[in-house]
Amino acid sequence: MPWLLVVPAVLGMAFLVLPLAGLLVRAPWSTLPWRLSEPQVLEALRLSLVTASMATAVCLVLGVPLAWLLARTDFPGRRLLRALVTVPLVLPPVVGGVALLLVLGRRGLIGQWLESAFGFSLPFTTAGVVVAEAFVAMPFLVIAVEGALRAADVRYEEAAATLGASRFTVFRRVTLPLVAPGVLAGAVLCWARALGEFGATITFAGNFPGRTQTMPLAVYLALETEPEAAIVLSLVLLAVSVVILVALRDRWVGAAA
Amino acid sequence: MPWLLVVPAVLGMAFLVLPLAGLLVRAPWSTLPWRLSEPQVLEALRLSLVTASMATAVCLVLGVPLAWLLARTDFPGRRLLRALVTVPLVLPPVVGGVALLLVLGRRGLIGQWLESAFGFSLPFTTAGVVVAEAFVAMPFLVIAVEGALRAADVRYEEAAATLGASRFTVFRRVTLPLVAPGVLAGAVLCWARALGEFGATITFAGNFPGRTQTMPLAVYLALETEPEAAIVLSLVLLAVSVVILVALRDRWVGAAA
Amino acid sequence: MTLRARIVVERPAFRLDLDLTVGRGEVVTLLGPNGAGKTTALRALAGLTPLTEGSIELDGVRIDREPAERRPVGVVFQDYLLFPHLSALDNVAFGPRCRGRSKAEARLLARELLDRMGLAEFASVRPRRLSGGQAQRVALARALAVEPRLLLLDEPLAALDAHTRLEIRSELRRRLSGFDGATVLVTHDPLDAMVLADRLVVIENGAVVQEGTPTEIARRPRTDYVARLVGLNLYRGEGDGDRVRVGDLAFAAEEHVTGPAFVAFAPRAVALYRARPDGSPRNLWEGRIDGVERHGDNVRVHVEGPVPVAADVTPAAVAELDLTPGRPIWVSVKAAETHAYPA
Amino acid sequence: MTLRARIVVERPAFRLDLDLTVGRGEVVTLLGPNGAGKTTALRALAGLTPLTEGSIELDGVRIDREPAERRPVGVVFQDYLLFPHLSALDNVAFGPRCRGRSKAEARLLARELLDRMGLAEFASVRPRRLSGGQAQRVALARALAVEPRLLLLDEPLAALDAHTRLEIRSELRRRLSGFDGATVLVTHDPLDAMVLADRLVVIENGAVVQEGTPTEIARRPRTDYVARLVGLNLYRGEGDGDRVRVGDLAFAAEEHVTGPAFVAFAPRAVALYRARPDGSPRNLWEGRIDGVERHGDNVRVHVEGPVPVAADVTPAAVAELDLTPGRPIWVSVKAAETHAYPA
Amino acid sequence: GSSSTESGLTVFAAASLTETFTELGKRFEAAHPGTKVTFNFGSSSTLAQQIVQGAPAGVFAAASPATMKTVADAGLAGTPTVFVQNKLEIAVPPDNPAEVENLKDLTDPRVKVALCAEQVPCGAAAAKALGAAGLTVTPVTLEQDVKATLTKVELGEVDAALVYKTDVIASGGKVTGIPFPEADQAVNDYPIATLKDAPDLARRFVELVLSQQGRDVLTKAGFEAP
Ligand SMILES: Nc1ncnc2c1ncn2[C@@H]1O[C@H](COP(=O)(O)OP(=O)(O)OP(=O)(O)O)[C@@H](O)[C@H]1O
Ligand SMILES: Nc1ncnc2c1ncn2[C@@H]1O[C@H](COP(=O)(O)OP(=O)(O)OP(=O)(O)O)[C@@H](O)[C@H]1O
Ligand SMILES: [Mg+2]
Ligand SMILES: [Mg+2]
Repeated sequence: MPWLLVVPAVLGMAFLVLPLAGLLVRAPWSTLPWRLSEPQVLEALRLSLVTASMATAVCLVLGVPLAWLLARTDFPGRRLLRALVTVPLVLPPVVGGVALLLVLGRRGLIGQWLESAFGFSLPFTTAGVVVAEAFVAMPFLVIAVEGALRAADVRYEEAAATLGASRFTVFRRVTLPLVAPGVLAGAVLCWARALGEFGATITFAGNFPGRTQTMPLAVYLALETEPEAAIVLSLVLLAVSVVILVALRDRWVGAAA
Repeated sequence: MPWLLVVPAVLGMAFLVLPLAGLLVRAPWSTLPWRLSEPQVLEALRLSLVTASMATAVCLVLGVPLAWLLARTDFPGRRLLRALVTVPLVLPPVVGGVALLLVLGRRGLIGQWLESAFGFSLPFTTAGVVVAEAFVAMPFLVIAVEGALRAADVRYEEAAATLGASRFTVFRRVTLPLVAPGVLAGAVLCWARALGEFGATITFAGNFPGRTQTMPLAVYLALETEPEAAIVLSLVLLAVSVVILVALRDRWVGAAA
Repeated sequence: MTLRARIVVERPAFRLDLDLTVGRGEVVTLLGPNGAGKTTALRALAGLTPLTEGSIELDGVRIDREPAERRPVGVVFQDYLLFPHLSALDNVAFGPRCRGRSKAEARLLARELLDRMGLAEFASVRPRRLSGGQAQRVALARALAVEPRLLLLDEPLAALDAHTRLEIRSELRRRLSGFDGATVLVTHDPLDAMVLADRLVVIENGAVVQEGTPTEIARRPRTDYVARLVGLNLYRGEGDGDRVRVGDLAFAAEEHVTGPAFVAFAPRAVALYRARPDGSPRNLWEGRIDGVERHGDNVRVHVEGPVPVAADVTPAAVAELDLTPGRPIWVSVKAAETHAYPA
Repeated sequence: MTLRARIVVERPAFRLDLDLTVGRGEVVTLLGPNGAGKTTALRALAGLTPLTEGSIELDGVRIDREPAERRPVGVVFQDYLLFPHLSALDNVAFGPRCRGRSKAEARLLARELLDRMGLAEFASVRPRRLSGGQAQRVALARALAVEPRLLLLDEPLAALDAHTRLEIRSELRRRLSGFDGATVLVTHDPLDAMVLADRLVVIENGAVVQEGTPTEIARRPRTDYVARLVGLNLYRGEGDGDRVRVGDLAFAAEEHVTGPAFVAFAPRAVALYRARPDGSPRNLWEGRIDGVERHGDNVRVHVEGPVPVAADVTPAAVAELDLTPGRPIWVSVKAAETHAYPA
Repeated sequence: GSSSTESGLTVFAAASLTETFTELGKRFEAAHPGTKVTFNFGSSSTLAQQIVQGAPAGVFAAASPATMKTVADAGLAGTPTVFVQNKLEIAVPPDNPAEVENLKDLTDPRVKVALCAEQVPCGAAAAKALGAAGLTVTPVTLEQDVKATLTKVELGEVDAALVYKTDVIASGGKVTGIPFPEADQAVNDYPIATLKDAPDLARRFVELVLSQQGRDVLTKAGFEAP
């Protein structure tokens, strides 16, 4: 056994998992059944899963082509754009939410126009939650997919071109199936991040039970009133996500990238 | 041009970059020089860069071996552990901070013992900031490096073994140089996430200028009183990180697996 | 004339400049050492590498401005590059689908082609589960399915084991003779080249160094690379009608050449003697044995001397002559088996 | 006896079961079709694939329980697997370093080895910038640097072009003759096998089907795979002393065999006639031409009939006999060039 | 303004009002059958941002006059009324390890103290109280909100903190509150206002908050009448 590797690895694992153990020890388990029967908790859990999945879908639709653009084409300023993709990572989420309000809010650059043209406004709606989560989670998807695209064998794409496939057909019928594991890995990261998203969501979409109150927001409010309830709620969220991720099995990191 | 790809890609880019534009438009530029000359701002910026870099170092030391363990060995429960690695992604950061306090705080499982044995306590110290940031950012590194390891050609490692290299030597002299681009990509993600980290930091390490007040904390507090100052501070943080990322050039996603 | 191309591709430290014409139904083989520019030439024809200069005309129409997907070419890549996520049938149907056929039509066509290749029963199999030979045929079917007017094959046999290779080579020969477009084939293997090609074009360092039918080239190599490829000893000298002088030596040959000339002869045309043999002194010199190796049923002996030479002798002769490295030896070459031709 | 191994590796749908002994200084070549288990055998010897059963003894010491890094083996992989991030020198020095030499010692040793391989000037070059042949030599130097007692080579020439291949093959031959450990070599190429090996071991489907010196095997193949490899026609029949009956045919041969027997002869021992030839009717039958292809200077004709047979004829004969596919033809085989041996 | 229909009212309220306003909301709904009160709890500054950016709110209850002023300055709020005040207490862990008894004990360098940052209301109040007492405290942390400060005490990370009385009560015994006289000079006002274009329901909700019934609910949670 290479102890010089195993020891730090176990330390690293402990570092990530022990705090979870701390939560488990501290959680008031006896209240769990009662909490889980609270409609508001189930509602928040459902909303979290739905919005995180929809945000992941949005990220896939916009982020995969973006990753393709960054990986497969060359244009001036590509390097800068690629660095800008990481912006939502560095931006404190609350500021991200403010930025979204500035652009998509009712008085925002685009929101204003959306409102007057379609009478449609994003903030404080479930769609707003999806937008906020997508904004924060998309960099993960883009960066993972771009990596997979760069690692993929472009010769299959060339082969498809010689068979008469347009660039879009090449993308849809060859590139995408080949980088599927990388896309899946990116989608998992993206989904997990969206599921845990708090700051941008509460700022951009507010905190309305049943409409925009996701689990992390419920956790925040619970922290205000009963901190231990907050721990139970977090653990519920964690358990659900770990079950879903384990169910997705080895595939998702499997042949990724 | 494959419009079906370019259009969503441009939309995706706009989605990520426009909010930034919103911030830029809204920022009170005239106050920038004055803000930048405030010692507290520079102090927070310096602290952010230092702690994010140290957190990245910690993540590299613990996370790369952990990624190796997950990618190159097989043991019961590996799949569960791999899913648990994503826990800090899903956990709302504030709860993450609470979890860290429960384990490493003055009365925490391990913190108690640290305090009594070494008179040393992590919360409210710069080291505590590093710990909080590392906790939140490590999953990115682990997942990126694990992906790179799985994509790497194990035959080089076999070749090294036939030359008499122990598993650790193989790791150090063959595996690591070969997956360097993947490690670099992971480190960038990790660093960016640590730089933007807010909830876990303030919960675990508190907020004291010069000691634990990083830029996101300064931004958050500025939001309470002068939102526009908060925007300027965020932009400063963003600008610094983009400059650093662009300086690292194409390499970091380059050959990354 | 079907294909008429001038291909110029410039890269840092490399320039490919090639004139290539291929007739209808003709198979032209590009041969050359590693890095000569063969793959580059094929890629330029297919539209995967842009031309720096020149033009490509197919049946009188310029296609060099077209993107790859609009050129009427079919490409069989060195390692086939069958799409791993599609069945053999869908691989073959891919091209017709892209060129506008309906799904049903494309599959029908693909099924017919696979049938003709004797692969009907593998239609639903993924490439990973095909043997090398089967994969090669699927790749060929895939390239033919788009009804190309120009077929490009990049080392189509390189990935096969010796045994499969024999089979696939004759299979390919059969298929190509039924194809009425132009074919350009790249290979490293002299045997492949000889068997498959109507005409060989030898490239070295981005430029054509020799062109001709396989027999012509096998008999009259003009560069060391070609000579080694076809297994001949080749020297460059000065013909004076009767003989060709190479340094201090003079070779008598079948042909009479004046001026700069090549002489070439096979290793089996070389005889070795421990002592200076009697008789006519033509094509005779003394050398020193450099190395000995088995070569099929015979033994190949490398001899240093005024010119280096390879000789094939029987194992019996090795024992009899005690051919160990370092030993001096007399070398004679039969004039009747020596060819001379202008350089 | 240096290596004495019984290698059993079981996999779903595949079982390798192999006895292998290799003497000091001996070169044994493993030959066999794709998927026969050659690579698996080498990997088992190197400790990269665990044995299901059996044992490996080197100089009387069992090594099958040792991990790869503790076995005194040197491996040259098919595509060399030189570490891309290290210079040629550091690649060679890697092994000695791992086995405890100081950095200076390891580099000195590596430099010496590179010198001996004629690569002194490439010491500081990264593998990507080496030609195939240079890379092959560096890989060999790297394997030899750990002073192995068992040298394992997996298709060491497969990645080379024909021209480089010739050179490297004789180079390798020279190196191996200077190595006094045991060598096991895997190849697909019959020529490589013949040139490099002292003894051939042919594997099919995980089991040894034939073993012997190259000449023996080239003359008396025992399976279709081997026959095709060495380019012979091979049939299995029943000897009755004088002849060997194969179906309705009876082959007269040089040797007299009774009981189950093989007959083998080269394509050039086959003569073709448009009409039934006069004279002795032995080894004569009528068939139908299946295909014709160029084969070196000659033409190879495939004939269907009671048994399928390949014949080599001159191009002149092709024209004269009008050898087009489908045409009936008489086949005769010279008894003097037909070998018979017990099956 | 689709959210403030005849039967619906949206109330934006500071997170510290979560429990009391939820309770008042239920009473309001009971008193006005068919109406639905929706709450958006968050930090006062976030809420103010949202309102300035056009959020469809009917009532805004803030934890500080400053945040209310941002909204009023934008011309979006009616005249604010202070409906409760919140007073500081010293919060210590139940075992009170540092034996803190009054405000002065917090100046002892051996006592680890958490305060709110001055940018947030509880921090401003703490600074005012300490100023009034003429004391200088060096805290180990300046928390972003009062709950975070309280958490530090609950987990024993600090020996004492200045938090609101309401928070001490809400902690349900996990911290002990120590009142101190200087707190009277640093009360924090909670203003409430109806917002521009709000339905009549908004006015009636504000009335409920200001009524005796509202006051009872609020004082039970530890708030003080203004
Ligand atoms: N993508 C590339 N960028 C720059 N130079 C290249 C590239 N691909 C090939 N080259 C160079 O161009 C020259 C011709 O390469 P090419 O692949 O056409 O050779 P080839 O004749 O096909 O050789 P081989 O027999 O090894 O396949 C070589 O010097 C090579 O190093
Ligand atoms: N990693 C593996 N897992 C399962 N089966 C394998 C694996 N590698 C090889 N095999 C199977 O084991 C058998 C022997 O494979 P092996 O690689 O030893 O063949 P080989 O003789 O080296 O063939 P080739 O000439 O193609 O290199 C084949 O049936 C192959 O499909
Ligand atoms: Mg090539
Ligand atoms: Mg193999």
